[in-house]
Amino acid sequence: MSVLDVAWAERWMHVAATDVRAARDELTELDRRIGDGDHGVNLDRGLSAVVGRLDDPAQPVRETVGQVLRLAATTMMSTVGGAAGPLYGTAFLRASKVTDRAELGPTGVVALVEAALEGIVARGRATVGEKTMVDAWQPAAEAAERAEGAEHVVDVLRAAAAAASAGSASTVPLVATKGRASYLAERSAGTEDPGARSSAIILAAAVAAAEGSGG
Amino acid sequence: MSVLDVAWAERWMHVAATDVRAARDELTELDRRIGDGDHGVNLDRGLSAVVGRLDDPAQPVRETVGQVLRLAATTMMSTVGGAAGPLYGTAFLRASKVTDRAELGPTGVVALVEAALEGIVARGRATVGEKTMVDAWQPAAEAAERAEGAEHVVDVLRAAAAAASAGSASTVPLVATKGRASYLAERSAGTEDPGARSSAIILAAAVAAAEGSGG
Amino acid sequence: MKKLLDDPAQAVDDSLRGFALAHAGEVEVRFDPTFVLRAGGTPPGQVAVVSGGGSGHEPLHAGFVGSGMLDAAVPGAVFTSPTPDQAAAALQAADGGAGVLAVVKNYTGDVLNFETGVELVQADGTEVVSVLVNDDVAVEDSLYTAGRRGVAGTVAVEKIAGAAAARGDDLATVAELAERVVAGVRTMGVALTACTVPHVGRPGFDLADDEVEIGIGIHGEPGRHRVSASGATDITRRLVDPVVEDLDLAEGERVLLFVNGMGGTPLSELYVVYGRARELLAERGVEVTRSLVGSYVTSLEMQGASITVLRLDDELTELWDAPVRTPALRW
Amino acid sequence: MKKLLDDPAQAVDDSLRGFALAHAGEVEVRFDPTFVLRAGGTPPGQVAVVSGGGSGHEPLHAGFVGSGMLDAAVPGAVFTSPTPDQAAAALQAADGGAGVLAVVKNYTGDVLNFETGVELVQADGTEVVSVLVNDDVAVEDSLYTAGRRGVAGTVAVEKIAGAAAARGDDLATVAELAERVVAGVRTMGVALTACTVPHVGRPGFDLADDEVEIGIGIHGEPGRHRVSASGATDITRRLVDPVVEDLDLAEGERVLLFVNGMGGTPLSELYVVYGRARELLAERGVEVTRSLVGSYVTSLEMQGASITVLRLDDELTELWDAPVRTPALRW
Ligand SMILES: Nc1ncnc2c1ncn2[C@@H]1O[C@H](COP(=O)(O)OP(=O)(O)O)[C@@H](O)[C@H]1O
Ligand SMILES: Nc1ncnc2c1ncn2[C@@H]1O[C@H](COP(=O)(O)OP(=O)(O)O)[C@@H](O)[C@H]1O
Ligand SMILES: [Mg+2]
Ligand SMILES: [Mg+2]
Ligand SMILES: [Mg+2]
Ligand SMILES: [Mg+2]
Repeated sequence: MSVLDVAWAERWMHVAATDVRAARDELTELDRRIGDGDHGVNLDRGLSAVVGRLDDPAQPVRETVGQVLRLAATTMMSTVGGAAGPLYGTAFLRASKVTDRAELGPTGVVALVEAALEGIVARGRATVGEKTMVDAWQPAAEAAERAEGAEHVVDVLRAAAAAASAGSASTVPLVATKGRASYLAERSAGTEDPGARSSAIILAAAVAAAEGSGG
Repeated sequence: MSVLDVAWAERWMHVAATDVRAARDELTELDRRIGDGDHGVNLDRGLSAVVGRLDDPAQPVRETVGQVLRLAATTMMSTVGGAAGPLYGTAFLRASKVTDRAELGPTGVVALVEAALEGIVARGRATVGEKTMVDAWQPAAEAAERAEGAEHVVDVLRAAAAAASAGSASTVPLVATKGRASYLAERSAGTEDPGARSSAIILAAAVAAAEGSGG
Repeated sequence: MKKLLDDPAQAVDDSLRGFALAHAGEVEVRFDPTFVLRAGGTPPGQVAVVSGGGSGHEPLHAGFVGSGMLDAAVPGAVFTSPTPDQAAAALQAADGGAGVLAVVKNYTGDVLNFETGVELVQADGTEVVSVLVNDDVAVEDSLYTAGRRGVAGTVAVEKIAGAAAARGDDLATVAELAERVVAGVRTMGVALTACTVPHVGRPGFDLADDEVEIGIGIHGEPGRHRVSASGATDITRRLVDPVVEDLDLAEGERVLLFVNGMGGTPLSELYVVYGRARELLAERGVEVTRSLVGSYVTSLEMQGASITVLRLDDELTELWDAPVRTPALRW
Repeated sequence: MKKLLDDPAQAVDDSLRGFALAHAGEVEVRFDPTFVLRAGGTPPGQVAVVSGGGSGHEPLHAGFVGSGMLDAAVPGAVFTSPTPDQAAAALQAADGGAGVLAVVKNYTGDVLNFETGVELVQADGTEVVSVLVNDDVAVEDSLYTAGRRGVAGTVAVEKIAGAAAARGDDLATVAELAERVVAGVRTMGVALTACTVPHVGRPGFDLADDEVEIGIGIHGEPGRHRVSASGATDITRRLVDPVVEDLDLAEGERVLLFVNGMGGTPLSELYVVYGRARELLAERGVEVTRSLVGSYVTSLEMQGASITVLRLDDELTELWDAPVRTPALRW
């Protein structure tokens, strides 16, 4: 299958919520070491709320991928809080604007990831190497572009997720210069950035959601 | 030697100060268990102050045992605080009134211990068995009376001190009904009363001070 | 033990010196012997209200010295009653010619030292009436204890007595009002952790990670029983029930509800407890018409709280509402 | 972890409900989205002052809502910035027709969420000016950080902006005064223990029994360096020196000295630190003309303190002295 549909987008959010819940303590610990320890809880609360709304029969049925992502964006914006709330909120909002279609092919997926990255940069004004979620999303966007010609759309997602994961791992030795971890200066080195890590988890969830559909 | 003189009284206070300092942590621990943990520190502070004044050349020279005990009484009254401050203060004040002589024989020692007991009871209104310092002073006074005919005055003190020590030990199983330990009700059983213990230490110091003089 | 102190033996004096500098307009601190006096002294002809006790309960009592509450406070060493000479000096200095009300928390040490101090100044002709505060329902008032302890309810006694004095009541009336507060105020406390007296250097009692101490006093002394740690709803009920029962509150009665922090408990938790207590009182038809929430009678850094309920009538309400300007309480 | 809470996820709401009941005359709490409004709202035609941030710093900010200080406060989850829709709702509700000053502590989360919230209400025609508070000298203000954090100095910004608004200044003037406070206020803090976020359940950092953390923030995040635990004199110097140097205070200047408790430190210790800080400032010829001592910007039950110094002029002094009636600050 070479397109991702609305059902995929909804599955993505479900898998992301499940995986973030499972990684909650890991994210908490990362943020406890170089931040204030709330990243896991904040994101868990936000994604649970997204799933809650997706499952709510009172909500209008989503007809495009963009509608799913817009619902995720506004829900996260109003439930996550902290730095990650507006960052993820803006990322999904921008992504929703370029995905207002019932199905996405490889090009659509590339646009989605690029738009998310742009949203994060527009809000947070960070660049690669500052030990933030940009260190996951920028390599993800680049890898997606490189994979744009892939036969299966899931391969584009796979490339993006793998790059995000590697990008997140690359934050370990970095000294943070943006966000709360920057207050620790040198002491921030040695710990993976929690926002980069959660970004990698969310992109991996997109792959799992696509694989689940055989996509 | 069958009399105790002013030098003995001053030595008594010195030895008492030294011994209470040595027992400070033990008294603290007893009071920590069934009170508020300050008895050792309070008494140490008070007896150090007594010694400080005795050693102060600006203070008038003491010519009677009673003058030494009056100085101890007023100093403890103004430096010990807590329940023990007024209790010891009153005990020594009463004792000073019956010892306004340069030397004490056996009868004088009996009067001293009895007056101290009366002072404690007058202030604190406790009776034997309530797990207070009365449980040390009352047997001490009774033993002193029984030993009044002894050849050596120090034997009267020895009898009082031994009885005080036994009396203090007898408080272990008691349930307190006076003072701070009474708030613990049954939980106060199993710990020696700190005030009874410090009383036994102070009476033992009187013996040591007399033995030091060959008395 | 980590504390923001230098020499533990000097901690009370060091703290009082800082306190005096920070509140120079309201208080004056005297040493040798140590006590805290309202700046400018008691207005002539006004009854003075004086209290005191061991330190470690700040802002009690020194923080309540000022206009409309205490005229002097007598701080002892940490958790140790002050001495008679301190009490005497404060009583004498505070006397504005109309006599002094001594507010004494019912602890053997406080009682004996104040008693002796009062004897000293009475011999010099100062008129003193003492009132014993004994609001702690954790202590069963029987033949088998030193009587109920004085705890957070002391704030209400001091506030209302101070207001009565400020409006010009004579000593007998001020004392009668203070006794009315004592008769109508009850408190029950809980500790989540123990506290460490500076010169002792280790916690006053040992409490497991899953235990709380119900019926705690305010001197680091253990309480009456331990229960396994539970939520705010359960703990609040264990505090409110005995207080309400001891006061025998009837439906329709009006009360002051005071949730007091023991020092180390965040204000946010006190408001959770306050909210639960309101629900429990509402269930019984008791109307909360006045409130106080904060850490006013503490046990150093102990974590925990107490709940105080004072039965109000029109006069006590008016006196509670009267202006007060002290370092720790003002309206 | 033992806390006087029920469900940690509900703790902020539970606390706010109790807070609303306890201070019904001064504040009103709204839910969905959550914010705290001054009872009766901002007087028409008066500039509104609004602030907010993560919970766990009580009494900041909700405790400062009332007359003469904040018109609304926006509490987030514990140590988590509130969301844009909360901020927007509070800004809109507080607007009395003369515009709103948003006082934002300089944390990425607060900045991004308020920024988004402000965009939302500006689109609806509400006039908002934001001021960023960044008084924490522990963070070197360089290219390599998110900028200095906003900590205890926020109290001074809110008090003075609120007083300016209350005397009728327009939005530009209120904002200019707030910026003047920001320019002249600096803070440095120390932690003796870490604190535990309810839903995390374990301390935010690990600190040995003989260590203190200098340059601590107010979110349970670790500070800049650790030193072995020493006395109040040494620690106070480590806080006062960088503050005074950063402010470049000259002999003869007048300041407000604010010693703030982190939540779990007894008031008595804060006065010890205050006294030491006075000595250090006196040595430099700096005159302390206004003081504040207490736990106003906390980190749950963390033990520790911060020292804030604000350069005063006649106008700032007058605005600091102006009447304030809020749950946590009143004179
Ligand atoms: N300016 C920024 N740009 C991009 N990402 C950022 C920025 N600041 C912080 N972040 C991300 O946010 C994460 C922290 O999120 P979270 O814990 O929710 O917020 P807070 O720091 O407010 O507690 C960091 O790990 C980092 O990845
Ligand atoms: N009413 C009383 N009569 C006699 N002794 C008493 C009485 N109350 C208390 N005590 C004694 O005082 C001791 C405690 O002294 P201390 O620790 O100095 O006082 P506090 O209880 O005020 O801290 C008790 O161990 C007991 O021996
Ligand atoms: Mg965080
Ligand atoms: Mg004791
Ligand atoms: Mg004591
Ligand atoms: Mg946070």
